[in-house]
Amino acid sequence: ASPSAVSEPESLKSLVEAGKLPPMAERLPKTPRVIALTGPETAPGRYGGTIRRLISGPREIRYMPIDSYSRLIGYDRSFNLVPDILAAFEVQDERVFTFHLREGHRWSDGNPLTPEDFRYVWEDMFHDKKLYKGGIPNLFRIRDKEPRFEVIDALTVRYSWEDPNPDFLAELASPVATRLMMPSAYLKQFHRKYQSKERLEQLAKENGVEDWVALHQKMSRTVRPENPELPTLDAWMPRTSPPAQQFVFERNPFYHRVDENGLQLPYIDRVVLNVGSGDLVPAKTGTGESDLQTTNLDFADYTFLKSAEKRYPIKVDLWKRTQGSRVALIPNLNCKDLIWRQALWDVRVRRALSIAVNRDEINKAVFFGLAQPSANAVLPESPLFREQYRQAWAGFDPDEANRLLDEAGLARESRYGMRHLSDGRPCNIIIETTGEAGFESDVLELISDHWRRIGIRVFVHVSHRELFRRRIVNGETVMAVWWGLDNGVPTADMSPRELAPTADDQLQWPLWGLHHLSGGGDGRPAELPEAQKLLDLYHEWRRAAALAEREGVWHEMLSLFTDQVFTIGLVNGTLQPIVHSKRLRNVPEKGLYGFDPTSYLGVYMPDTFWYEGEA
Amino acid sequence: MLRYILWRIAVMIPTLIMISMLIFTIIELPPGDYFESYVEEMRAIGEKADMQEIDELRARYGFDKPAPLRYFNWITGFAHGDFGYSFEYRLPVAAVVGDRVWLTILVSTVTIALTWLIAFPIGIYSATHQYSWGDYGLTLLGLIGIAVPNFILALVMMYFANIWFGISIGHLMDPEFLGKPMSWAKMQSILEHLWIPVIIIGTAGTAGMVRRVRANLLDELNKQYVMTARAKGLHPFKVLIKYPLRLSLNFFISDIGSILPSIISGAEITAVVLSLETTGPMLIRALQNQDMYLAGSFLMFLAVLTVVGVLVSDIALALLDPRIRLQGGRSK
Amino acid sequence: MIDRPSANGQAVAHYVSDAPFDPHAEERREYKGKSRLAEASQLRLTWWRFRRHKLGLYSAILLLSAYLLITIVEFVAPYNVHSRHVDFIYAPPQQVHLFHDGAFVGPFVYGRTMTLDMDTLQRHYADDPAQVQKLRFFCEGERYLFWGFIEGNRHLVCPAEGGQMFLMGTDRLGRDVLSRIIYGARVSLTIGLLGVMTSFVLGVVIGGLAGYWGGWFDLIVQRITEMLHSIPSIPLWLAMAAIMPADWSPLVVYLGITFILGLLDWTGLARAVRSKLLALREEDYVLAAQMMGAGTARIIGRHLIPGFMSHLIASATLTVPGMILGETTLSFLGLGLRPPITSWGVLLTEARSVNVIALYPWLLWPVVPVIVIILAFNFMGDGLRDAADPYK
Amino acid sequence: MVERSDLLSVDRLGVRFPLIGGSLEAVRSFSMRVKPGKVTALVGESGSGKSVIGRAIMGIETPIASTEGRILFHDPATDQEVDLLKLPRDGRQARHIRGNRIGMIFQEPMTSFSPVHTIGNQIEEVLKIHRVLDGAERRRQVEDMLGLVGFEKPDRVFDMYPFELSGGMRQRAMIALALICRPALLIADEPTTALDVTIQAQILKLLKELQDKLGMAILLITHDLGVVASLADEVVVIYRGEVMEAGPVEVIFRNPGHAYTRGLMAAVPHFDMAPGERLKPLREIRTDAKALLSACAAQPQPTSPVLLSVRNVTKTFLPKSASGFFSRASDRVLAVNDVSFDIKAGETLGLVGESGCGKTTLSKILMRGLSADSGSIIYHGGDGDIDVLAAGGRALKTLRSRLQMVFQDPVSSLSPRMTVRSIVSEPLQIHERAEGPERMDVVRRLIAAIGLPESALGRYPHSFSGGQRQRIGIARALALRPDLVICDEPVSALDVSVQAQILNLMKDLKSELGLTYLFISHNLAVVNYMADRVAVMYAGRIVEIAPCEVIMRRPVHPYTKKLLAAVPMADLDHPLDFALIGEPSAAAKKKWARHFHDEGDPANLAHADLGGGHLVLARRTVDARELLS
Ligand SMILES: Nc1ncnc2c1ncn2[C@@H]1O[C@H](COP(=O)(O)OP(=O)(O)OP(=O)(O)O)[C@@H](O)[C@H]1O
Ligand SMILES: Nc1ncnc2c1ncn2[C@@H]1O[C@H](COP(=O)(O)OP(=O)(O)OP(=O)(O)O)[C@@H](O)[C@H]1O
Ligand SMILES: [Mg+2]
Ligand SMILES: [Mg+2]
Ligand code: NI
Repeated sequence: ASPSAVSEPESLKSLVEAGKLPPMAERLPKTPRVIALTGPETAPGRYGGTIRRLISGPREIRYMPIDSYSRLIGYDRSFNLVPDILAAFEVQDERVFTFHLREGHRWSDGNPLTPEDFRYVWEDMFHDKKLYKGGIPNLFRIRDKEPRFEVIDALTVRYSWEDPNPDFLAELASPVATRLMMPSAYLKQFHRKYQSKERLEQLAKENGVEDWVALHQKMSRTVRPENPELPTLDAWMPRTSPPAQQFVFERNPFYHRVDENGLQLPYIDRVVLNVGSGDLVPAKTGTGESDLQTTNLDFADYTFLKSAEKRYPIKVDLWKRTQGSRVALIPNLNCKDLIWRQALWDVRVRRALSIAVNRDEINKAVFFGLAQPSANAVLPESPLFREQYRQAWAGFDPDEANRLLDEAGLARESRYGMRHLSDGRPCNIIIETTGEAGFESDVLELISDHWRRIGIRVFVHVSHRELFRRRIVNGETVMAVWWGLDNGVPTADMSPRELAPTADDQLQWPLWGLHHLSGGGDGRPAELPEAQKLLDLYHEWRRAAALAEREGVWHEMLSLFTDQVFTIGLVNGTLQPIVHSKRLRNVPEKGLYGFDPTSYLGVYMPDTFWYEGEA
Repeated sequence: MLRYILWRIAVMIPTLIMISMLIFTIIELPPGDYFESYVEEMRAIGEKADMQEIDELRARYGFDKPAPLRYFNWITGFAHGDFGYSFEYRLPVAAVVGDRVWLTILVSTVTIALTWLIAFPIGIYSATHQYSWGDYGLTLLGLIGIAVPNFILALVMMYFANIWFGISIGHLMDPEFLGKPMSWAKMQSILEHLWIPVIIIGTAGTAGMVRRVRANLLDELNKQYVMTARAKGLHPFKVLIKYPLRLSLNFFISDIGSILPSIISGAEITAVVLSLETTGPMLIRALQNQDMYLAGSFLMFLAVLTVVGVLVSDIALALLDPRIRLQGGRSK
Repeated sequence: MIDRPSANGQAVAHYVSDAPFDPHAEERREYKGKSRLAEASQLRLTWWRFRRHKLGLYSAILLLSAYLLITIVEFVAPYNVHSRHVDFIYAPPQQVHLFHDGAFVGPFVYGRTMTLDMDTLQRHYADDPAQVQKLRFFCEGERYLFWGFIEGNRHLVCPAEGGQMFLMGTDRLGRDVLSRIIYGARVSLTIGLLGVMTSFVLGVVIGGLAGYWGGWFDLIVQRITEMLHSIPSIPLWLAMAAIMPADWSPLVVYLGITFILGLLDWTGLARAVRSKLLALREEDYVLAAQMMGAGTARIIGRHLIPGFMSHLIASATLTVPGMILGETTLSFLGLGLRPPITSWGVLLTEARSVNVIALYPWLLWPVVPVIVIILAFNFMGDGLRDAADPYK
Repeated sequence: MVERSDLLSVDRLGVRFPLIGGSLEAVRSFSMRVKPGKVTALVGESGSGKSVIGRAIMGIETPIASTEGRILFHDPATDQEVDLLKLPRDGRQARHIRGNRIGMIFQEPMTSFSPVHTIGNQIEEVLKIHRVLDGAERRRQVEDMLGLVGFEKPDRVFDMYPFELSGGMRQRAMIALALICRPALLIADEPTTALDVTIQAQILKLLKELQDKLGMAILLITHDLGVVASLADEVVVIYRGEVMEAGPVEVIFRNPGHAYTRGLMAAVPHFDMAPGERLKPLREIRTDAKALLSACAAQPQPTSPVLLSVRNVTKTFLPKSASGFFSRASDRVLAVNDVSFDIKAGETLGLVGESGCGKTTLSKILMRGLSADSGSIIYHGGDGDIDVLAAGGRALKTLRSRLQMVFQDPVSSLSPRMTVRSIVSEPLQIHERAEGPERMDVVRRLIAAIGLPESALGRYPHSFSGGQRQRIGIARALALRPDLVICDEPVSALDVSVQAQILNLMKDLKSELGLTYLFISHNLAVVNYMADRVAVMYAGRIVEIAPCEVIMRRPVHPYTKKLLAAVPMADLDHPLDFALIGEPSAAAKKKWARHFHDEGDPANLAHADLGGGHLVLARRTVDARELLS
């Protein structure tokens, strides 16, 4: 059907009639992105309705751009990279990236999206010494060299490096992508280059900030869409400025996607986020106060929510979480305590600790037996999955564990006595936890039981998240509870950086990660050869141009990582309740739930969700 | 008296300075700062924070400076009405607190008024009818109110209020009124929701008040002057109100100092559980996020109220019982 | 023979009693209990009066037994605190029966069968009438370490061999709620007492001195209370949580928390005591005591505080629940007691979700002992109050 | 025949108090009546149940007491007879009668007022309840009444708080409260105990007038037989809750029938007692004074002839009502004004004076219960001199054991929550005298010496009669065997017999142990009996001080003269001449001779020495002979 024949969304009709908004045909790009909805689970829908969601704090409005997931390039459900905002893109040797814009694509304020918006970011923002004090973001530097940015024509831009940058596209497709373009028409009024000093000062004052830098930062924030004025390319645009208890998002009339019938997406007119205590979210969801709820729900709430299905028009689905391990014990290989460090560096100890855990019991007691006992590794949904990784040192064998520990020199007087470290101290492990997830304390309780059998006593220490991480980085803790790999469903194209010491937020080797991150300036080099090997492999992956080569590196890393038990994964594939209104269509019954790479709901495209029946 | 009040007001200034130092230390005590917790929050959902921006913010707000300097800046800002800046909301503190204060005052005053309205008659009844069924019954009820933690009470009440009356769980109004300007319908919705927090916050307070009124009254009931008053032919109820009750109010008056701030801060934990749009949850969040100026300024506000409240309580005390000499030492 | 000496308006006849005059009758005035009264010290008198207050007495006995019980929880509880029964997760309470098929069997429970509803993931338990599991008394059951070092396995009551007995149901790890409540008493009852004591000693002493001395001391104390008062406890807790050393054992943390609960709680009481004493110190009997040469401690302790006893007792009984449950507030902030330490507050905190209220209400059982203990404290307080009340 | 009822007839009244493990029958089968417009006196020993009867009539006895019998009140205004005991406790009818038709003056005026309401407020309230008047009118009436009971500045008293008034002033306020509604029956429970004789006469005159004018009947409970003789028409003698004798006042006084009555009469102290003559109590308690206090360590005897020297002591009070937001210095009350005197070791110094003249204030200053504005007090003890006003530490502690005080108000000076046993043994405990059983022995002997049964030890102060409480106070003061006892009206609440008993005891202690007393009393006969020297105070100053006989026989100061004239005698032949002595003291002062007036400047007056230790406050310019003439 031709776009003109398709009716306007009800909510925009009056505006269009009043001439405040051009008709749909003019709002859409010449070639909008057409989303086919004729799958077995999906169907093209119709306009209208409001989705109410619950968030536990104003910060959580940041889920909106993640869920909305309009990116230059994004993943589809099978994790292939597809152009989204872009009409097309070309990659040359992983070095030269050419992006073609859609003709007639507009920001939500009606201004066209042009290469000028890319240039503005590149030149006026990244290269402004005030705005970016430390220079352009790290992502753009390969071997300390910047790419060349070119505007090829009115619809084309290009970034070219001398060395391959295989992470680049994945970064653009990530849930919180670095923005290469910004609505320059709007932002220029806040930039010193385009605005008079006096006016800037006045604007800064009006907005309660100190100078134009803060002003520009404040007005251009996209991570938390707090500025309703800031034009966006997302499906819904923010309509509320904080502080508020309710955040309203309305459809972006210039959004670039249409369904196969030519209806401009999103179907849903409004998304309303209500702020409330996180503890109350399950209860409120259970009384039908949320039309689409994914966050702040825990697996333990499932039974309750399911029982609420009878009373309220809601539907509860269970999706699979993508983490490599829902709960994992992370030994701190950089801990200050020399004796413990030595012990933990001994792979036998790590392995022993791992096989002393009865994962089946944990699965049964805490996850209804619905999760999968596993080492911290990739899920079967990933093309990289191998049974061998899952089972690496993930069986339950206390005898073997005891033997390994004996061998490693953690002596034990009697069969039931407690083990001692080499300096004679008893083997008491203080496990650090944030205590945020309720089941963590249950899991820890089971683990203290399991480990008592191998002569190790467990103490639990709870600290707030900031403190938690700080203590680990400072090496004050020996072990922590966290989750495993963020991305448990990688493809060979995705970066294996999580497996190697590449970042300082990796709890098993924060210092080694920092060393790499800071280019050797800070932290310490990976002191274990195996860890160093992982790092080398990672670099190899970055250099690899061919897919098969990358796959090879991935497998090598996975097998080394799991065999060395750098992290003690417990269970993965746990389930996440997803609650949505019964009338809300196109929400898949089964799905993968996680930040990376699915962007939570992002790859399932909430803009295609629609209400069946009367609104 | 006037001299006493002036003297006390003069003493307030050093007190408040001490308190401000204390508050500042307490807020500083947890390691890290807002930006660290901000980074953590981002990490929690998998984001990477832009460390550059953070470092910049740190420098901008003087977090690279020593603590005493920051304290000094903060406290001098106070003097010219600048209460600091909320990192979390990216707004001046005054703008953040905004209309939450009014809702808080609404909830608190209704609760406190109700507490008194219920507690005093019951307390008087319990004291004058000691060991009657009424006394036992009300005691039992009140103590159950005390013995059940507020959060459980809150959850149970919300759950059943929803199941039985269809009242939406938590909040002070139906979601559709959130962030809307005040209207008749919104007011109605607020009133509909108000009773749950009021009951929950009120129960423990009421029961405690009942027991204290009862205890203090029992002590006064047998005094000679009660007999005198009865000998005048005064109605027993009036006797009670005018004489023993007034003398038993001492404990109550002495507590005024904490009432004032509690009107503003509200019952934080309950408010968190109930997701009330009051200042309590905001304060806790600010504390947890180390949004230090927001938390600090709010605490400072409470402190001023406390100090004023204590003064009011002392003056009321002297008015209540003319024998009391606030200034004098042990002997006359 | 007393005639009404009022011959209605007539001049009164001179009436003289024919009773002989015994000038020493008064000293010999006898009535029951005279000698006891004379002998008894004030403490004993109070005790006698307290004894007459039945409810108070029973409450005192109940409390005493409760405090005795916490010394032998290992024996009283049928299971250990941490014993899990993975096959009996979220099992509702079992009923104790006496008769099976109309025949007397003695106390027993029926065995249980569990079905898992795969749709809602809910466990359904049903009594299996075929399995009659007789309870055993003074039996050998789970092994435990009495007070952490003496091994034992005797229990007051245990399930049949191979059977289960969850009289108050089980929690999410299949732990027996009843046993956990019994173990929890150990921490909760002592924390309440310790905290109340700390706060009372401080409140009464400091408030008492401020009220009695007045002047500079009062000024300083008032400023300090103002300071403590003006900082809500929550930021304090958060600061505490941050600086609490990580390797403190749970026990030390627990003691510390109790102590701090007490340390923070005294200001309100101190102010109440002070205000009251400011009025009471003007009484003549205080002057009398001063003239006798009584020291400050004696005047406050023996003359002033008794006049404020009712309030103190009421406050104390009201503070106990605050202390027992105080840690629940703390756990909201990530501080406070945590497993493996078990207390009523911990148990209730764990029950903090709609799921529990909607699906597993028996996890709210720990509320009951809290209520009972508080009632007992209260009625005992009433009894004490009345016993110390001279007018009663 | 139309029965002309009695106003009040009590028929077989019984009152019983529960005590631990038993009960105490305070009143048994007691009958009496009060005729309209007449005064019936109820006399009897301390603790015999008089106050209980009064309270029972008002229906305000504590609820724990059980009563039986009938109390018929026949209200002349409505001509209806009601049984007061049967009325609902605080019902409308009972309330209508109370305060309105029956007024009551409580025995303990000091504690009967609420401490936090002004005097005026509390008196006015009665009018508010029973009369329909506007505020200004009420205030006027109350002030009138306050003036009638002898206040010089009623408008100021109206706004004062009870604790700012002296004992006698409070008693007068209490009288005003009882009379404000002009009741048909007034129950006056020891209405004049705290009043000096001049004011007492004034009050009695007022009562008499009201009685004549309004036909008010009075149930007069008193132990002062002098007052009885002057006022009563009929007398009922009660002993241990039972009527011993009843009849017209003539008969009882001239021809007492019962041994008890006769004994009472004999115990009255009178002015013409020979020096050294002992009072004759009904029962002589022969206590060996030495043994009584032997347990207490013997203390070094004071060596100096002067035990306590007081120099230029001054004290002012700032009234509360004036200490509001704006205080004026002019409102200050000069309670003690430049007082100097010595107390010699081993003597008894009597201190008499008008109600409210500063006696209690002075005595509290001596004890350091109040701080003086200026002046000095030196105690010349056995072990060196101690500056009383500045002493601290050990010296103070010594002082506290050497000086003791019997308070004017026995109720409020006993801790309400301590048993008698704890109260009496407390000073021993503090000063670590006698241990354990020995201490108990001392306590027991003391209690016996003041005539209380041993069972009293386990009771609380509130359950005693006024006189009993007063005796407990005395026992406590004596417990430490002090050098100097300051007795502020120690026997005002005691009937003549018990009074005789106590006075004898004190005298014995004095002669055997060399105790020194400062004896404050309104009862001049008692002062005459006890004192070696007497000081007379007026308006904060000592106006005359001289040996006892000199004061009693040859007073110089006009105030002293007036005092002596106002003493009521327990003798029907010497009734008080109300017309003469009942005039207010302000009026009387105007008649004083010129040289006793200060004419606005206190400095005009100084003590003139008349020889023999006889000092009189007079104009500096006047010489002694002029005064004596
Ligand atoms: N509330 C009470 N509880 C117990 N005994 C009481 C109570 N009130 C009075 N009594 C006792 O009753 C008796 C009579 O007391 P009451 O006060 O009538 O004596 P009284 O004749 O007025 O003596 P006084 O002249 O000393 O005032 C006393 O022995 C006293 O101890
Ligand atoms: N606390 C006080 N505040 C203000 N004025 C007071 C206070 N105490 C006493 N006065 C005043 O001081 C004066 C002296 O009182 P004081 O009690 O010494 O009299 P008193 O001689 O003992 O009289 P009484 O014989 O009536 O007991 C009175 O006018 C009284 O009103
Ligand atoms: Mg009496
Ligand atoms: Mg006096
Ligand atoms: Ni679905």
